[in-house]
Amino acid sequence: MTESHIIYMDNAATTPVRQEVVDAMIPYMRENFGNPSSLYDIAKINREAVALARSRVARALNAEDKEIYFTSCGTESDNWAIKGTAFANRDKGKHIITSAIEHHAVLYTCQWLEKQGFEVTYLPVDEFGMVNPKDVEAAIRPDTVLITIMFANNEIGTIQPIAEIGKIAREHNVLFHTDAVQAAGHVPIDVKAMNIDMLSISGHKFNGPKGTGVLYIGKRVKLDSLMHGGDQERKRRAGTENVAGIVGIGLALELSVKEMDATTKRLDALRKRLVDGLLTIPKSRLNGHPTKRLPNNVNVIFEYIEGESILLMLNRRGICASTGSACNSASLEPSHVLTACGIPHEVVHGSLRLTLGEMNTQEDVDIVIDAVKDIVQKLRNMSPLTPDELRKY
Amino acid sequence: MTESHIIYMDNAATTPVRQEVVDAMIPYMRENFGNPSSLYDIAKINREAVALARSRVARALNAEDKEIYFTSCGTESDNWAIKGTAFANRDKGKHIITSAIEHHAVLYTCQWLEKQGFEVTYLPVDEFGMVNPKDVEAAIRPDTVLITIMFANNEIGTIQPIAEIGKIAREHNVLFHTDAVQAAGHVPIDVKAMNIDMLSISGHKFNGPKGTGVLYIGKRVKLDSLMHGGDQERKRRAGTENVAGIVGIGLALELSVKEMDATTKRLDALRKRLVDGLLTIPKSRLNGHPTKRLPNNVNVIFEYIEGESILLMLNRRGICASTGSACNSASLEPSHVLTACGIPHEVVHGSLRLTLGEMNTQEDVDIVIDAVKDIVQKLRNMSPLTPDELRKY
Amino acid sequence: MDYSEKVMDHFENPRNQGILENPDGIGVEGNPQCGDIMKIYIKVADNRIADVKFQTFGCGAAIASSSMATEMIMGKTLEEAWDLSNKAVAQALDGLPPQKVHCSVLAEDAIHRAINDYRVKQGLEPWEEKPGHKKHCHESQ
Amino acid sequence: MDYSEKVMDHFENPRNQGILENPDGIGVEGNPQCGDIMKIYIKVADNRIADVKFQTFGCGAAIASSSMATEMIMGKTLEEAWDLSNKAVAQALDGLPPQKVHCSVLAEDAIHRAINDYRVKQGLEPWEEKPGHKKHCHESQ
Ligand SMILES: Cc1ncc(COP(=O)(O)O)c(C=O)c1O
Ligand SMILES: Cc1ncc(COP(=O)(O)O)c(C=O)c1O
Repeated sequence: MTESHIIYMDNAATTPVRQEVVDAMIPYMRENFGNPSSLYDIAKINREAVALARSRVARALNAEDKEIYFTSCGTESDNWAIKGTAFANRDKGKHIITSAIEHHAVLYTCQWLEKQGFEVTYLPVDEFGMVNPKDVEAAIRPDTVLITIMFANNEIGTIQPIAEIGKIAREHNVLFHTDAVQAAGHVPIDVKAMNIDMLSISGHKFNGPKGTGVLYIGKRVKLDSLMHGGDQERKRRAGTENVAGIVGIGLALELSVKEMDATTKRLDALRKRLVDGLLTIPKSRLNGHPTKRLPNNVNVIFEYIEGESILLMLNRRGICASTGSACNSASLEPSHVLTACGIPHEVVHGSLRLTLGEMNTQEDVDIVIDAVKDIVQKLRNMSPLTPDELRKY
Repeated sequence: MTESHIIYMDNAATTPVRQEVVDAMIPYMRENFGNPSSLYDIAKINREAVALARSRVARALNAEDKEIYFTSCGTESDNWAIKGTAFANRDKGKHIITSAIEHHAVLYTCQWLEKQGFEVTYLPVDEFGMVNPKDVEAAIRPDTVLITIMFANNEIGTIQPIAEIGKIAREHNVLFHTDAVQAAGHVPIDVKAMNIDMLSISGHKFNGPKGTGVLYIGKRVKLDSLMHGGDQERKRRAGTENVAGIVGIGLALELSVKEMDATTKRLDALRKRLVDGLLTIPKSRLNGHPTKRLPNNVNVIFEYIEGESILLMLNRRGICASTGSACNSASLEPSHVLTACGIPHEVVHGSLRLTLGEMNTQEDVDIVIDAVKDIVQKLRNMSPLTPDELRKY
Repeated sequence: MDYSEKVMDHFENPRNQGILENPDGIGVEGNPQCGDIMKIYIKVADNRIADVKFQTFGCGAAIASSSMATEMIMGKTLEEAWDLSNKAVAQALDGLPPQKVHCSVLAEDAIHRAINDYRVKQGLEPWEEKPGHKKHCHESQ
Repeated sequence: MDYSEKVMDHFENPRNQGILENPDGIGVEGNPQCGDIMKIYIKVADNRIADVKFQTFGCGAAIASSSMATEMIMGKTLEEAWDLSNKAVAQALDGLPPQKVHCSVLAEDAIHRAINDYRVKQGLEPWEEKPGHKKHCHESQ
């Protein structure tokens, strides 16, 4: 199947690496292959490439270079921030505050820490998937060592009131981590202004390479390593540097931030068209916040049908999308995000996530609207739950 | 500085990615970029690429496909194996056995676990850097949950009696992990015959990409995740798969194993020539085991001089090498491996490690011998420690 | 999801999909909270499945299993239809991914329900359903 | 190691390297276990450093610091030579990496030792060395 026949609308799952990023990475695979920690000249090229990438990331977040640590993915950054803070601050307390709609990289990490004797508060969200800063403040205890609330949700795109939460955390002198895997490169981030202590990023969500991540760690933060070993990354994240990957994530983030305004404008328009088109289908609704959401995220629910079936039919038409249905998850649990928003299980199964990206055009959007309309009707005709008035043959 | 003027003899630090491996990886960066967990067809290409890489690694180790887990580096594999086993078996015991000459990825992980209440025995080695299996057996306690002994040492190349240790571990029903980062692709490994339960690999040590690793986990092993989150890698190692990297490490390992006999023969001869040449320098000695060592490893000591100075002078002649001198380490500690072999601190400072690789020729070896001779003399002339009879002007 | 071509064929071109007017038996299995529900309509003549139709809310495997199962019992005696196992359905589909095997169980159970519905309506004793089935939701893997 | 060009120049072309026959003062600092030891020989005339040579066992920074320090005190009065700080040496070398700063301390201390050795040999009271120096090994970072 060639790319030209494909309409890829699953950019929240992953993105292709930009051509200029691929080009920038390749020289660091074979030609400039040295280990940045080595003393000889050929390693200097690698050391400098890593330093440049670091300052690119720092500028994108309004951080300092030495607050940027390269990791292997967003998951590692989340695990590191949360476990590292928990273990390093055991003497201070054992309580962590998070939300019910975090990515599993945060939720399962918290659950594992509970097994190690930590205590975790999972804050609820409203129907739009929004955490209430007042709830955060109310949950703070004397032994709270960490607040971790995601920047933007991967399923419904809702953007949290990060600056407000950061302010509260700072006032109460509690560390604040945010999983910005879906936000970085897509919406403006300022770790200083927002009082963020730690922030997770994953390269492949903004047209950088898979297997790359960043954890921003503010200067005041004390945390244990997750990767113990060599002296890399100021002795905080061991492991020979993935130089090509680091070059890739640095450049990709810089480019994404540079083009952010233009991209947002373009995607906002496409998204609006897509949402308007899909919501003409009866018994459909938009999930997530109507305005405070990622520019590229559309998440809709069609009652009486199941998401995996929608995806399979879209796939046959060359359209790539995603769903929160349990039937598409290895765990057979329906989306914890949609259920946390108060949507009943049976309806969650009918969710469809379309996330726009660089390759999508208005023509794509129109094709997708028509395809979804057709598929929803087909599946509703097949479903025993569909009310008669919605059946059309 | 172009590669053609460089003699790279630091292959234990890192290696260039083979051209055919680079070529195999590139299509998975932009063209076939899908997330292997996705349902649509374009993701199937990635899923199949990951599956192929997995079976290549499995075959290289005589493991089963489902015992192979991809990680982001050797360090992660070590951390995962050791912490994962420790936390998962807390009810069974809290004692770990390792050796004094492990890589820091193992040693510092063990030290961190000591802070969490675990107990660690660090076994000594003999003058050749060899662990005695009898010492392993004697150290086993009723509450021992893990033995972790490296396959081959990164500094001195000594190959440990892994099959013997594996046998002991199995007899005592203790899990056995081995850090095979320096061994994989260089010497034969058979996890079944050697009774290995877990084994760590790093891609960039055998002309695969940086930022890739493998942990082999035998079927009987129970261990916690290090990366909690998504359902990737049979729910044991979360994080979107680094498909290009996985393709790279799989192919690189397969090729290395296929060519192992020929490579070993070639490097053995070069190494012998190199050692013989260097040992004509007075007051020099070979570190590590005379015969049970990696085919590409040479580690020699020259008394009265310091390793970083040797490296700097070699560097100016385009020769890339490494040392165990404290002056070349960020921690300012001299090599714990050489000191564990009983070599006095002041002598450890004069160590030079040369590790051969695909690019090295006999001509390179002869150039290096001459360069080292010249440099050693130059530095000895400068050193206040040099006995008069060794000074030549 | 790595479905076989057979699964995809039955998913995209479902056999016997729809509603039977005046069925002799109806069986419903699954529940919408779990993401799959299957409804089987049968007509019986001479102790044989004279006609069968299904309606399914669910994933690709659920729809394909319904389609395949109905095709497999069409024309069979009730005893034969009863004996159709979920394994046979999965096999006929060239296999199902492990976490989707429960969809074939759903089909087997829905058929059992429909047959027993027919039997009860006929004043016959229902046949004994296999224990252990019935709970498909989040438990089948 | 990211050494400045100045460091590399002094490392590769060390000034004043060697032994002074019949020196007026000798100073040794460092110890081989730590990986660096510096030996400074001085000749003194009219209260000035008339000649100076060094021998160093150590890393690039240690050798370059010795070379630079000897060059900086050559011809200076003993008071001026005494006042040469490790910071001045490091600065003259266009800086040293953080973990290498102790090498310049070594040079300062070795010079102090040599001057005091001369003073004691002359029957003069030794000048008071700065406290806190002397321990370079694994403690300077
Ligand atoms: C023996 C050994 N173990 C572990 C590692 C860590 O591997 P990596 O740096 O790829 O994480 C290395 C290499 O540095 C090594 O030589
Ligand atoms: C919000 C969020 N956090 C964390 C992750 C994990 O990122 P990765 O898969 O790159 O480790 C993802 C993506 O899957 C995500 O969307």
